[in-house]
Amino acid sequence: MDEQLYRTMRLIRRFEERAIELVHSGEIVGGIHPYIGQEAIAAGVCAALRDDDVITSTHRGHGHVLAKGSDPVRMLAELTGRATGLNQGRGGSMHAADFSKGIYGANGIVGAGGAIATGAAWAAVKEGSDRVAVSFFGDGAVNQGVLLETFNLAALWRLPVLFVCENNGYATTLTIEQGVAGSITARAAAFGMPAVTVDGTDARAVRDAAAEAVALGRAGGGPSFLECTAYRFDAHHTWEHKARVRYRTDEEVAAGRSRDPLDVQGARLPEGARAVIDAEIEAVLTEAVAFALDSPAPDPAGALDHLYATGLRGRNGIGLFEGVR
Amino acid sequence: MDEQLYRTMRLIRRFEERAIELVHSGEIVGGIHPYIGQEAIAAGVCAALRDDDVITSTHRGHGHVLAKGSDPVRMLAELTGRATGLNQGRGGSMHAADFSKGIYGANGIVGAGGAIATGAAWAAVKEGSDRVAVSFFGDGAVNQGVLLETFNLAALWRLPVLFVCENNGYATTLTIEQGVAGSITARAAAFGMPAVTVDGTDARAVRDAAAEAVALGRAGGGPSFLECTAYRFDAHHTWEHKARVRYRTDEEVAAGRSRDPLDVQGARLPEGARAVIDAEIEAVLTEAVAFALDSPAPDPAGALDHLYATGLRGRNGIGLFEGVR
Amino acid sequence: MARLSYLKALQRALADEMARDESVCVLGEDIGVGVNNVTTGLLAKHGPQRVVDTPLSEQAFTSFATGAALAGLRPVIEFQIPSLLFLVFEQIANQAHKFSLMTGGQAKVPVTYFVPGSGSRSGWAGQHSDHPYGLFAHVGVKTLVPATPEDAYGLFLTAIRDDDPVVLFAPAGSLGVRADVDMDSLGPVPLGVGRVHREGADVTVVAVGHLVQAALDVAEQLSDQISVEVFDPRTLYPFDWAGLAASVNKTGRLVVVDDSNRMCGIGGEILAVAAEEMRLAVPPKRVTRPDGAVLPFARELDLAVQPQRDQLLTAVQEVYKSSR
Amino acid sequence: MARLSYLKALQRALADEMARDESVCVLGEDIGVGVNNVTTGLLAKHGPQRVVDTPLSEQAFTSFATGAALAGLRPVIEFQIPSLLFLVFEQIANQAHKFSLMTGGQAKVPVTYFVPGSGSRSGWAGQHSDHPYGLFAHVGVKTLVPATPEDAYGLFLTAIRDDDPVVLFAPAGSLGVRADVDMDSLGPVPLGVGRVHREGADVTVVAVGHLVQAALDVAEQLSDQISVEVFDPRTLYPFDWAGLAASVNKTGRLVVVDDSNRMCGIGGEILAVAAEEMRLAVPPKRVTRPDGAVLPFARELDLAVQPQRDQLLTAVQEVYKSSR
Ligand SMILES: Cc1ncc(C[n+]2csc(CCOP(=O)(O)OP(=O)(O)O)c2C)c(N)n1
Ligand SMILES: Cc1ncc(C[n+]2csc(CCOP(=O)(O)OP(=O)(O)O)c2C)c(N)n1
Ligand SMILES: [Mg+2]
Ligand SMILES: [Mg+2]
Repeated sequence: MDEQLYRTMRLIRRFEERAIELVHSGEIVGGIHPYIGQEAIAAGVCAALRDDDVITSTHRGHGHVLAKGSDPVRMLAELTGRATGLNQGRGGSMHAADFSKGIYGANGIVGAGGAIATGAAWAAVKEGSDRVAVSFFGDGAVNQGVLLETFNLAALWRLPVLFVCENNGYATTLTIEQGVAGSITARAAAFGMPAVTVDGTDARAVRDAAAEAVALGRAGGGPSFLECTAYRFDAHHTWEHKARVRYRTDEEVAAGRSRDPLDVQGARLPEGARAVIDAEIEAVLTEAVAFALDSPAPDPAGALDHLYATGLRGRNGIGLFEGVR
Repeated sequence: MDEQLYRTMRLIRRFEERAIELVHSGEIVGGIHPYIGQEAIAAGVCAALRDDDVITSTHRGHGHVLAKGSDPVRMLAELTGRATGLNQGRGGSMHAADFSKGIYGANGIVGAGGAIATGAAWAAVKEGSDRVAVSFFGDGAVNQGVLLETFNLAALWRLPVLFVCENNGYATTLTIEQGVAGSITARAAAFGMPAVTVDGTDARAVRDAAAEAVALGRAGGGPSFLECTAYRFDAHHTWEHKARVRYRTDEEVAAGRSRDPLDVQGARLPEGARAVIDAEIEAVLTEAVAFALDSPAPDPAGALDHLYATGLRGRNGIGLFEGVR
Repeated sequence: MARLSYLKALQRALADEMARDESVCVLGEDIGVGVNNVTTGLLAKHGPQRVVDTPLSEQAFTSFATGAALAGLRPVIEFQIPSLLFLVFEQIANQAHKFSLMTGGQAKVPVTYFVPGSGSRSGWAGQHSDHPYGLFAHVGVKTLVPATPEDAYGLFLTAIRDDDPVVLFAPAGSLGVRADVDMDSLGPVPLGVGRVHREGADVTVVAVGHLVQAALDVAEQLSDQISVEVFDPRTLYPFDWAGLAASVNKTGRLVVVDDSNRMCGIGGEILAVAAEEMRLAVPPKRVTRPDGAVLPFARELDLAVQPQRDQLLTAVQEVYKSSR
Repeated sequence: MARLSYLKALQRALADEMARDESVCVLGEDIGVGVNNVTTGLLAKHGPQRVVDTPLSEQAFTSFATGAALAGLRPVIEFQIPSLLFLVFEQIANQAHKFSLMTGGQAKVPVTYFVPGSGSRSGWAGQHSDHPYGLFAHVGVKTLVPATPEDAYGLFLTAIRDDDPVVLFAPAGSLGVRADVDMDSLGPVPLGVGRVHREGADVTVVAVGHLVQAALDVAEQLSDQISVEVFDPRTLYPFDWAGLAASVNKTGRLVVVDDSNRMCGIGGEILAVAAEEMRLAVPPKRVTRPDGAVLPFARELDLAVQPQRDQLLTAVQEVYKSSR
């Protein structure tokens, strides 16, 4: 289990690093929100999940998608906008989804995933299954009305959903102190659900806390809330690599980076194991990058494919009627 | 003070009863949400306020508007859609407003007034005044995202706003148990503001609690939350008088009505005082009804007057251009 | 033949679909008691797992339905007031509507949003009287505005069975409409297929929702002078452009009557397409709410802001008389 | 004359208004640091009481601004993403917009909502690339889409000084536009007054926002065959119908290019009014996003969904050639 946790974290770390290179080289258009520094959270939580459990993710979603078991190769193809991507190049970084693994998508709107996950949890209960749903979000999302409303629905209807707040201290440039009155866990607790804080740089601690919450949910005990503290090592978004926005001191960043979750978990592995895993991951990513860059771009003729699940086609931009009667 | 509280409550009670008659006689179109049973809340809270303090109200707003000092005569003219009404007949029951008394309006959308009041409180602080703002809302509103978001803003910025939740046990037909996980006060407390529950059928108790919160706000101590419990004696809305919707048992309604806030407060008055006040109020309402019914309807030619504060006029429904260049 | 009211038709459609398909469930405020008379009896029949009385958390329950739909259910949501759709605009237009394309077709979101009593219900004033169907058509959410009991039944059925998000507006002015209906013939009505309620040769009147009845009255009133064809699009998006073209290319004259704001409304879209693609003999007209309309409370004012029959009548006469 | 960029013009307008009028304050996400380069320097100058970094609570801070405006302030709100306006649609369309009428003129709500970077910013995909100006025009909120640095400055000033709610979209495609400007001549630009960027006799092209530059390019490209007049409405609501009529009545031919969804968009409204009220010699055309468009991520797809110059060029040629 310790090795698996480390492997997932290493995969995320290297995936992000390679992705950042591809942003800089122009292969990934629009940039990304790097997850580096928060890997233990996705890895720990998803280690407590089954393939048929559901997650919803955020703008900073790569870690969740990978940890939940999506293919890094097709994920990187998605980020580079290729036809072979998870979403056939339609979603990109902020909307990467993989329904075959219960991944209901990254989401471009902060706080939007909570209600979606809760609805999926409800469907699971109605179906008679013991599947659970997890919604990941940041500390910024706990000020978003729809998420607070959702806490109430989940608690009221005792649904098997786990809310995971990744508190990295910032919502873009806004600090927790500037953004959050009271406390994060108090918000969830106010609705009568168990709410605890764990060290989000310790994958084991996260996994243990998540496993408990998931077990409670599977047993019909209702929702739980997990606040995981961590530090975002890199920029809010890769545009910061070019723009000069200063909202964290160098000292703060250095201190934050000094506790690397990969080292925390790596230290738990037997002698030599870390290097073996690192090499494995390196190979995966080399393949992923090559596959992505070799993959074809989507055909512009199909730009609006899948706009409607029913195949309805509206008029295009110059007014041709297609498909309506 | 006891007499004043009773007077306000009696005014509200009789205003509502006369208004219901006017609904039944067709003079008030669209019906109303009667406030009967909750009078001690509006009376008690507004007794702690000054004329220059601000309130925002709800769909069930008559009590607040009257208690804050609006003229019952012009208020009734508003409900009957007359040109002499507070809003010149443009607002009606659900939008009655009187900015001369700091009444920023009843509101047709549940939970919408909280952020408006909080913004007004902010403006007061920036102005250097010690004015406060009060937002009234029901138990249904504590599940509304925008209001929960507002609790955070008010607490974060320590604004002089008092949130008054009138818990009458129902949001239309939905019971508290069906609607509220956890507790109402816990929601406010989670954001770090003082939150207490008082008996909303006891005007004195409400006034005392409100006075404390208002003093805190004026002194720069930030927002407070007051949950006031009461029972709605009448229908959610007067359409219930015709429709057959059953969601409360006769026993429950009888029990709820057995503690009448007017009797609670009336019992505190010296011998004979109650009858004197009742007679005064009767005269006011006789005048109000007569005034309303004698007042002219607004001129349809001005149907869109005030659509824009700047006087801009768009096109009418048959396409005439007015005022645009 | 039986007498069927529009409201009863909605009720029946929902009841029939719930009985037919286990995956259909309904959420909304006060739907257990059924204050809007559409969900009447469903709680007793199907229980609280399929008929869910929600707290006043429109945003959360709208996206909750999205999540449930992604997981295989077919939720139907009742909204008590048209303006509640403003409150959930992000959840519908930016989430539910976009899932299919953004996921490259991995996901579908079969949710039906319906508003029993859209538009003005006299005396409900500014925040309860909107008719925001044009907003949904603009963003591309399927938008249905049935005008008759049969279409209320048939389009509600179609909406629920559709694999995409669908908004159905039941205008307040339509709820009381009754018709003699052959119950056995009730069934799904396809999207994007309009209906000619009355044939005519001189002027095409496109009427939306409850204004179909107004248009039929006006057509009857003018029948000795002008032969009016009354076209009811039934679904605003997708729109039956071919059906409209057949009518307009015949009459060469077009008037639209639409109870929504003039600017960027469905009336404008219809005129635009006619101007682009159809054989208009004379300039078209529309009768709508004014630009930026907010319905004032007082009855006289409320009525003055809605499209009036006499305005429609005048518009038809003017279009008939005009020439280039 | 000095070189002024569109982004700098926005920055300057806000800075000037804040310096001029104490009651102006600005709220939004990350505006202290100024991630969008519009609020740069304002926090240091005016302090956190006038430059308010907000939590991610768009609904609350939008209505908070309404309350502050009712109490006498003039808040300006920066929205990081166009779709955040969906999230606050109730707060703007149903609250701020309606206060004046519903209170019988007791209240005014002078709030400015602005989006620096609306429309597609390549690679931001489905939820960050909308251009929802038509929605606001439909409900009747004053809607501004400046296309040049001078107009960005002037319309932002006007918006802030206006006593009603105003939405200003600054298209991503315009932010980098630069112009030589006489700084002393900068000043408020009135609402409802369009601008003819290039005179022409054969075809009127109405272009919105960043597409003004595209239209000018196309006009130049076609200049030896077709004389194209480029009309920039600058404000979509109120719209300069008289100005447009002057142009269309001269050319008799109309093409609209508009980066929003086709159905019920501003393009349709313009065509409709032209068909109703102006002397069109031939059927008009519009080049828009498709119906119900969601911008796909991949660059090729994103571009394919936006109106293209070659489409505009073809449309102008076709309209020029066509006859009744
Ligand atoms: C509702 C909403 N508001 C604003 C934004 C713009 N935005 C994107 S990410 C972000 C900060 C989010 O902070 P947090 O939730 O703490 O997540 P983190 O970025 O730290 O992972 C903001 C403001 C958005 N996408 N959605
Ligand atoms: C956001 C919103 N949702 C739903 C409605 C319809 N509605 C009007 S009043 C009401 C119940 C409100 O309950 P509560 O807040 O407890 O106030 P009460 O009616 O008990 O005074 C509902 C559902 C509305 N007006 N606004
Ligand atoms: Mg964060
Ligand atoms: Mg209540």
